[in-house]
Amino acid sequence: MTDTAKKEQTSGSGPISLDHVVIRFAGDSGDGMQLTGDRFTSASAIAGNDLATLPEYPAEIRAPQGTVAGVSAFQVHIANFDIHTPGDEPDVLVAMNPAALLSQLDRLRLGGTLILNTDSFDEKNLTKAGYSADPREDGSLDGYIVHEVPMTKLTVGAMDGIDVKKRDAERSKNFFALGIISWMYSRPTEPTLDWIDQKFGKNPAVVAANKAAYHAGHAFGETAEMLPNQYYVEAAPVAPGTYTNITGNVATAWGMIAASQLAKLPAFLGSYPITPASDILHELAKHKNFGVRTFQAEDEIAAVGSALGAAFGGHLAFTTTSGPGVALKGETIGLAMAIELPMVIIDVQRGGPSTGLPTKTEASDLMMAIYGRHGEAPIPVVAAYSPSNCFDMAIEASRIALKYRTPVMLLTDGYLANGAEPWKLPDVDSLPDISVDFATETNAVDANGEAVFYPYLRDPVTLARPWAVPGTPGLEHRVGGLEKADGTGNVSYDPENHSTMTDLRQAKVDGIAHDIPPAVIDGDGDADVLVVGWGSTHGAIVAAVNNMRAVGDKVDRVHLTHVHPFPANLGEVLSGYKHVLVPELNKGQLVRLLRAEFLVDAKPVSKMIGLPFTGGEIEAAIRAIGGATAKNDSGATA
Amino acid sequence: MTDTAKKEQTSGSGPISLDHVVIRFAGDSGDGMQLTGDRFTSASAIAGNDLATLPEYPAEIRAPQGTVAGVSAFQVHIANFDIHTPGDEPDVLVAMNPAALLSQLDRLRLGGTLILNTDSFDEKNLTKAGYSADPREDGSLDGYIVHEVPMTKLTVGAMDGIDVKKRDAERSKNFFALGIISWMYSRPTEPTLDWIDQKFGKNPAVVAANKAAYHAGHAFGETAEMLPNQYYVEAAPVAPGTYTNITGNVATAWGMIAASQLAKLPAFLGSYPITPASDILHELAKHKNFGVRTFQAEDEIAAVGSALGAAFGGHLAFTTTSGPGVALKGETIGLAMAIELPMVIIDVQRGGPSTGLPTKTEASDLMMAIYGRHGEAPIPVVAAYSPSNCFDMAIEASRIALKYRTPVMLLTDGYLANGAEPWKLPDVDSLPDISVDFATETNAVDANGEAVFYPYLRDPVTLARPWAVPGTPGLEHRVGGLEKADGTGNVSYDPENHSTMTDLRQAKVDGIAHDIPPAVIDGDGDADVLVVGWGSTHGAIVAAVNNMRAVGDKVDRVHLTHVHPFPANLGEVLSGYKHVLVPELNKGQLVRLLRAEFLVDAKPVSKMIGLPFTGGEIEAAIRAIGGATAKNDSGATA
Amino acid sequence: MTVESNVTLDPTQRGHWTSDQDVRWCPGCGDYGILAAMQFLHAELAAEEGNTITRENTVFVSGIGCAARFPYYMSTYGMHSIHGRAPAIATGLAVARPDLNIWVVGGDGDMLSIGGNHLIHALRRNVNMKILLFNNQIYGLTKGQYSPTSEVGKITKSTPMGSIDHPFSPLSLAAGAGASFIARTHDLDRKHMIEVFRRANAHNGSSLVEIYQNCNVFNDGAFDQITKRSARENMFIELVHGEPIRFGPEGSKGVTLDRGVARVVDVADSGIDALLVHDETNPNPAVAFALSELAQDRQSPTVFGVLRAAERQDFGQAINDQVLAANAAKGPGDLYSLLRSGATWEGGE
Amino acid sequence: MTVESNVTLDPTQRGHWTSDQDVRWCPGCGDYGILAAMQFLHAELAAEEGNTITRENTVFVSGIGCAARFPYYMSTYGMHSIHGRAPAIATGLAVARPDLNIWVVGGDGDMLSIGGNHLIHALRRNVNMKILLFNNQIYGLTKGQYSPTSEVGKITKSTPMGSIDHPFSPLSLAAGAGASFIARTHDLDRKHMIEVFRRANAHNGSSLVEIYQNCNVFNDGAFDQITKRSARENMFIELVHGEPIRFGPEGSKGVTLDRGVARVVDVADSGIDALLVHDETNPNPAVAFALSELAQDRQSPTVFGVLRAAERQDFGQAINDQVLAANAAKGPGDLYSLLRSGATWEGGE
Ligand SMILES: Cc1ncc(C[n+]2csc(CCOP(=O)(O)OP(=O)(O)O)c2C)c(N)n1
Ligand SMILES: Cc1ncc(C[n+]2csc(CCOP(=O)(O)OP(=O)(O)O)c2C)c(N)n1
Ligand code: SF4
Ligand code: SF4
Ligand SMILES: [Mg+2]
Ligand SMILES: [Mg+2]
Repeated sequence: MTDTAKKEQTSGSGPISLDHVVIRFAGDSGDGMQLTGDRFTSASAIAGNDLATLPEYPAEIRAPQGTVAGVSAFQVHIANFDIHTPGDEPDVLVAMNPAALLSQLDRLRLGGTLILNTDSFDEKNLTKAGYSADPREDGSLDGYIVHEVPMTKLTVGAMDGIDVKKRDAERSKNFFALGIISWMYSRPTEPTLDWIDQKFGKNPAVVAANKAAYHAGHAFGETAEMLPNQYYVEAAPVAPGTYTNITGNVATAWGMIAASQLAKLPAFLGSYPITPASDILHELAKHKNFGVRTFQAEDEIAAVGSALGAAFGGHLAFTTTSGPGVALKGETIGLAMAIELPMVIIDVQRGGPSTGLPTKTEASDLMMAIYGRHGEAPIPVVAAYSPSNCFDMAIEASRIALKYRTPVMLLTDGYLANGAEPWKLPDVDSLPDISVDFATETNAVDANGEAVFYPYLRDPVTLARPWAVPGTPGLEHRVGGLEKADGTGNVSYDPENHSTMTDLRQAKVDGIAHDIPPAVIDGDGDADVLVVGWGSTHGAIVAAVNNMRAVGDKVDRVHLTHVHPFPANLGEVLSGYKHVLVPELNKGQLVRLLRAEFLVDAKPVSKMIGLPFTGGEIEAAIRAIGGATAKNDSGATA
Repeated sequence: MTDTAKKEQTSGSGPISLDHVVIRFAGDSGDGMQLTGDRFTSASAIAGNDLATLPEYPAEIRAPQGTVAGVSAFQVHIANFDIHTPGDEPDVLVAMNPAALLSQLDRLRLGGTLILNTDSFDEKNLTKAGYSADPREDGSLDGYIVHEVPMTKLTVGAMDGIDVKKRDAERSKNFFALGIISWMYSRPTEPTLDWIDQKFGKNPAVVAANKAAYHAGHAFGETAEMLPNQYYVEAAPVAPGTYTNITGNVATAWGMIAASQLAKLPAFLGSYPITPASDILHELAKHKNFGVRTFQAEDEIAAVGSALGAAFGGHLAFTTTSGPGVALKGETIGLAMAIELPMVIIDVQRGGPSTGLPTKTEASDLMMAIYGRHGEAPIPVVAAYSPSNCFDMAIEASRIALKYRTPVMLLTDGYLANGAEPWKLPDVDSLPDISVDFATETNAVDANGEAVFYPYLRDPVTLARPWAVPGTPGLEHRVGGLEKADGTGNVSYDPENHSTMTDLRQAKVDGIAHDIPPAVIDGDGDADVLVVGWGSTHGAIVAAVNNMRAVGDKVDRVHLTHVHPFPANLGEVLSGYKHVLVPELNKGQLVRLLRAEFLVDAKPVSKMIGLPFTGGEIEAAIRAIGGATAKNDSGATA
Repeated sequence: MTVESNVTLDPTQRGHWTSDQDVRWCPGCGDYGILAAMQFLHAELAAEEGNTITRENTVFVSGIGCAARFPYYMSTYGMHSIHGRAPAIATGLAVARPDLNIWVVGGDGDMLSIGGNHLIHALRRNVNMKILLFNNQIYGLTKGQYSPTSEVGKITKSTPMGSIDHPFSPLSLAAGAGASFIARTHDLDRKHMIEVFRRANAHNGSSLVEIYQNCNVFNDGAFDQITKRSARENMFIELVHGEPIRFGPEGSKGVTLDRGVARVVDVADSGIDALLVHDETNPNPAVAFALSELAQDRQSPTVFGVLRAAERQDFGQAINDQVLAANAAKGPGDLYSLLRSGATWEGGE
Repeated sequence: MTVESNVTLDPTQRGHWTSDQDVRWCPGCGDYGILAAMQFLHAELAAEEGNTITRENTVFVSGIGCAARFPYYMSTYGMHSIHGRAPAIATGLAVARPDLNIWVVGGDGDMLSIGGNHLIHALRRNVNMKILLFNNQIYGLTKGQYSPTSEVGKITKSTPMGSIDHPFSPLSLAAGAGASFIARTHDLDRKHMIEVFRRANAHNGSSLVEIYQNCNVFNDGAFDQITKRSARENMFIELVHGEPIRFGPEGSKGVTLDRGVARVVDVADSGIDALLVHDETNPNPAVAFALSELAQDRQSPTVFGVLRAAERQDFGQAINDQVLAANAAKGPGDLYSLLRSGATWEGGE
């Protein structure tokens, strides 16, 4: 399993120091578990821990209260060292009702701690969950440390003096649970209390109720005999700087805003809501003071169409969606590619095919991103590898789009989108200048010796065509989807010209390979196995590789942020290994691209259950192909 | 060059026998060149020649009369032996106006025959065409045998006694041209005269005018000194049987009708017009008496949606389109794939990307056909290799769709769609029975011991699910795009189930590899070079290979009608060659699939000018990689 | 997907029309009431003399959205398709199978946003399907963005400063598209829903029913000022064919046409004869349109019931008639002769 | 794409508005006349006091079709996009650049078939664009299939037995969608086109202009019974704001509203006062709708000119106002503080 390291370390009396711990909050959709997890995460972030989170909630519609289908869970991994996954197995499971217990128990590590809200373990809820007997009596909880807490009663009990109805009082029980865990792991209380003030300020009664519940939970931890130990997880040693806790979708939205500032162009987002991408639209819509224009279109085709229109008008244009939306945008992306205007398409991938598993994560849109258009219509494709990296990749996608006048696809996924991590804020002034010039002058002389503007006269280096926006006198021109004559851009049915233009469009995209960071090997370069990753598999791969190195095994890895075109040196890098392993949350898409391009016998590692890889799974896969050895080394260790 | 063989062969006096000849008719869009070519083709077909045609006309809107952009041409290759291409270089060029001459002359083989309608070579037309001087005087026609014929005048002259206005009379000049060529190549006259009767029967004056023009042209050939020789091309030895001349689009439409008969299911076509696919809709709409329902939808998404609805209702469902349409249908095809209903999507490929070159041919939609959907959404893809083969492949695509309950993509292209060839009519009774059974009974027993219908309980062999159509009592069920539980088909968010279903859907498609014809090597199997083709490259590849063998060179070839999945034996076949060459009308799509799948260093041969390969081009490519030798043979023969 | 157990084999019982799937809407969602009304309607129809509607010849087709989950809960055939495409898919089904009883279900986003084009084309073609538009003026499934029917200025996740789009009036749009049947009902009155659904069901061709539906999670109370019991007296107008349009305390108010524009009047002032007599069969859709526009000022009362029910040929039937006509004219298709319909010749000897 | 030569540097000359591309329509196509009218309109506007319209701030956006070739022939900025999407693309452009003068051009297939949804959404939002719908009741570019405006029973390549779809009335559909400006003109009368285009151009928000356009190759004479000189007297009604609606020999005929339905009457019988006085500014679209429906029986005369011109906020401007408001409220965005807008902490020492 990942991130292993000595765990407990009794420091005399008082709280026991832990290197890391994985806590999972689970309850009914109505119990506010996502919020509880969020708060615990923020407090831990502020306490300086490194962390990673994994929110999991049911598909879009509210499932029947109390049933397994209705369970909502939030897993958070906090540590005093650099971690990369939300943890393979929780050490602590908070179960607010029987359904949560039933559906989540198998994830808890044996010997782990269980905290149950016993008030919800009545006949009705047990049956709803599908229990025939009470698990607390029939021994199904043997092997775990179980703490039974009547959270609802205790919460309601804490309310006197506050005027809230009993039903409302009960709704604060998640803060009671948060109080217990916050005490157990010695979290600072202020951040949570402050947050309650901000969030519910308008409603004093609610503020009071939630604070009371939180305090009661905290006090319960301190006083109740049943919770013997208090723990703490020290701050992780991190580079100096200001940190914030960020999810992938927010990072993406902020990256879009940053890109617009760095490009000195207003940002335009044309989008149609879809899970799990909608939050990017929501976040961006809050920041109109950055000159951002957000447009909720009538469908995905209008969304990408409006973005193309805005790009023609000289804005930095984006469209955000998920797989089903990309499947609809193909024709318009093809037009954008043909008229060579900059645009960024962001695909927050989810479980497919068709409607599939809308709230679950997957990375199965790669082939569509590269090939999902008719004709020869190459576009660059990049992918983010962590929640905070979404910020960087939104800027990078914009840089490529603007510099090469091409639509660029940015791939993220549901795990990155909703997952959170501490992010060391970049120095704003150190961010790259990605601005480009609009054409303002004629650029050629025609047969009659007149100064003219040829919209398809390319930059000799980038092969990008000039971007002349409406409002510029003298550069009036018409673009369109019919084949254009090289240079003049007039409609052309000339056979040879079509071949020339096809090659130019391809060459322009291929050329980008030399304008992106080369593939960098993490490792000594002398292992048998190279693990090639892309996207959100990064954390699990790093965890696996680190664990193996921790026990002296050898394995190298490369992580791709640019999947089309590939970095110029990738072929050379791959050629140096006996085994190339490609973990993907799909049935093997990048691996086919690598095989076709470099004729290397790269092998896929697939996972298709709507959840990210664990480090343990990747490590197992590496060991399975007899990895873990150095090149001139005999057989596998262990 | 292709199809070479001794050419002239003077048979004493009288017509000279030729093995084959390539004739190209060219004129203004308004001059009726397509019709002229068609008639000559039919007459030659009826005369028993083997033949191949290549119509070429300007993009959709009428271009200005008399300009190069307005030129419409029709090339036909007739022979007394088995041929496979419309010919690399015309032997005869009929040019009805200066623009036609200017734009087409370079195609004519040196020493070839030129027949000009001199009446159109006036100042005005010469300038419109872009001639500064009259090509007939400035020597640009040196090296060709030029016949100047005042066709317009002679046509009008032939009209006395017939009451047509001069302008209308002139419009018959294409029949005059047809008359000349029909005489030159000793074509039977009846078929053309009969056709004129049928076609213009309603309008006696037009019938008379066209016949008069045709006779005049014929007579002119006989009498005019200027055309010394008359030629004839004997019938090609062909298998006994009834033949008709057929284009790819008509063959496709007839194949759809045949499939519906063989499946004993009514055919439904949901389509939205688009060049070059519209004619399939037009043809099918004529045959409602076969129980065919054609629906012109509001767009491509509605077209494929309506087809899916019809499939749910138990019809054999089709949707026809070209690249831009497929780009729009992706999401719905993904749904069809997920709910596992039979449907055939026909993509008549054209020049891309975007609107591209709508009237030109290309084969650049292969990757989109295979990968153009989000998530893991595999569907079978098949491709026709000749106009008449479209009939067979429409049936084969239907067979696979019905048997495996899956959408199937059938790829043809503009060249096949509009090109014609003689087709030996199949014995209707020998066509395969592709009918399948609807589910009529419950197929499982649930927990309560009740007989139930599980719509996702699969056939153990094909992995196809039962097809229960509305109207069947007791089998009421609901399907949808959300992930379904294996067996029951109920909505399921279970992680493991998603993995299972993903694998089952993939396995179902992969399994088809064993239910299709194996890849068959044409050749002795001992060459250095294997040429792998798919789609309309077939004719050019066969021509090239035959030519090389004719001069004693060795080269093998395989042609794929099933591109996804590949025939089960393909890997083994490829492994036996030093060089694998893959000619495609794209930038190398099949070649990437082969490399990824089999890790063979297959090499692309690309052509992107909107026209099919010539045999010569392919032969050159084979020789370029040092082909033409047997495996254990030194070097290439020159 | 079990065959219903014996208790429910009786088609006149609601249970006969209920599938075995747990209903997955939020507690309190208006969708529950609509589902019940639909199931009861089918039970009532089954009890009628000469009823031909059965589970097996009934199909519910939907797109994506909360509303679109509907088919899973009916014990008939059904398809939960993709966002916006239900009318297109149902069109193919209706053309292929005119014998079926087809219902289309979707939300305001599904039907009017992404699916708007398929909706208006189905309506103009008069394809035989009963379309239920669950209008909650919000995107429910995606957790609360504004929709094409949301009022101007609506604050949602995607419009923190308020929406600026002028909303569609679904019934005006339908009238503009040439719909032959247009009606409105709401989720709080089961009897009313059942009657309107019954009329839609009886109509030949496309029938569009707008259902005011409460999304108590993301847009609670959107229609309270119209459909809440207390509000109905003054804001709710029930249309009755052949009757002057009246409402209000003791029918003290009515609707007239003032130079083509529908207006509310006090019957006391106007007199009864001045009132507009409702004629749902009027071949010209202008009056239905005027009635639909009455509430556009967002203060005037809203009309409910059947605004328009005009006869026009059903599309699916028309296509099938052409198939029959072709058969009658040319005889059933024969493949052998089809292949020989062009010029043919004998090759070889 | 040359800069026009000196002769045409004078914006009051048609040549100034003419691109260097050869026009590629069939000889005799109605599109030529429409193009000329548009070029002349711009020349006339340029001559007007205080005109701000220039080649560089004018953009023509089109989809695909014969009509959609239009942008290539104007010397302004332009985009010949993809089939049906022009209104969506123009919406993005209008939101990004409210300073531009945006025209959208498309055929009846482009705008009403594949592009129907984008059209009605642009109209309801009132996005600042002038939409020219070239209605030739046929698919010209694809060589003659019937379109959503083709009459029932039309025999075309795709409907050898006659079409069975009830056609859209584009202006009724627009009224149903909430369009703020609706007008009709035809390709045979340049002056009429110029005046209607001028009005569309002056309107703030979306303006929809239906142009009856003759496709002399695939649907020749489709509008002869209405727009041919000889036919106009009895079949062509010119709407004049503020005037009673009259036509026919010496204005002997007129239009009244008979219980909400527009009908033709003999002024002699009805008297002038009975005639409907045209009010294009009527906030309620019911009357415009009724007028649009007048000719639906395909015998009554057809109304031309401006049916509706109501004021409503323009969408692009509204979005930009929100941007300004946000700036005023929060001050211009600052990246540094955005990154710190959530809880932050100092790491390391
Ligand atoms: C192609 C596609 N785009 C977007 C979505 C996301 N989506 C699902 S339902 C929905 C709209 C829901 O609103 P509505 O149709 O009014 O139904 P409701 O949930 O309100 O009943 C959206 C945008 C999707 N599933 N597919
Ligand atoms: C996505 C897509 N579908 C179909 C087509 C083929 N197509 C081009 S124009 C057109 C319709 C032309 O009719 P209309 O819009 O009325 O324009 P017109 O030619 O009559 O002016 C069609 C179906 C296309 N180019 N792209
Ligand atoms: S979100 Fe709204 S519409 Fe959807 S189920 Fe919940 S209450 Fe109903
Ligand atoms: S086909 Fe018709 S619409 Fe198109 S250019 Fe020719 S005449 Fe005009
Ligand atoms: Mg809704
Ligand atoms: Mg048209």
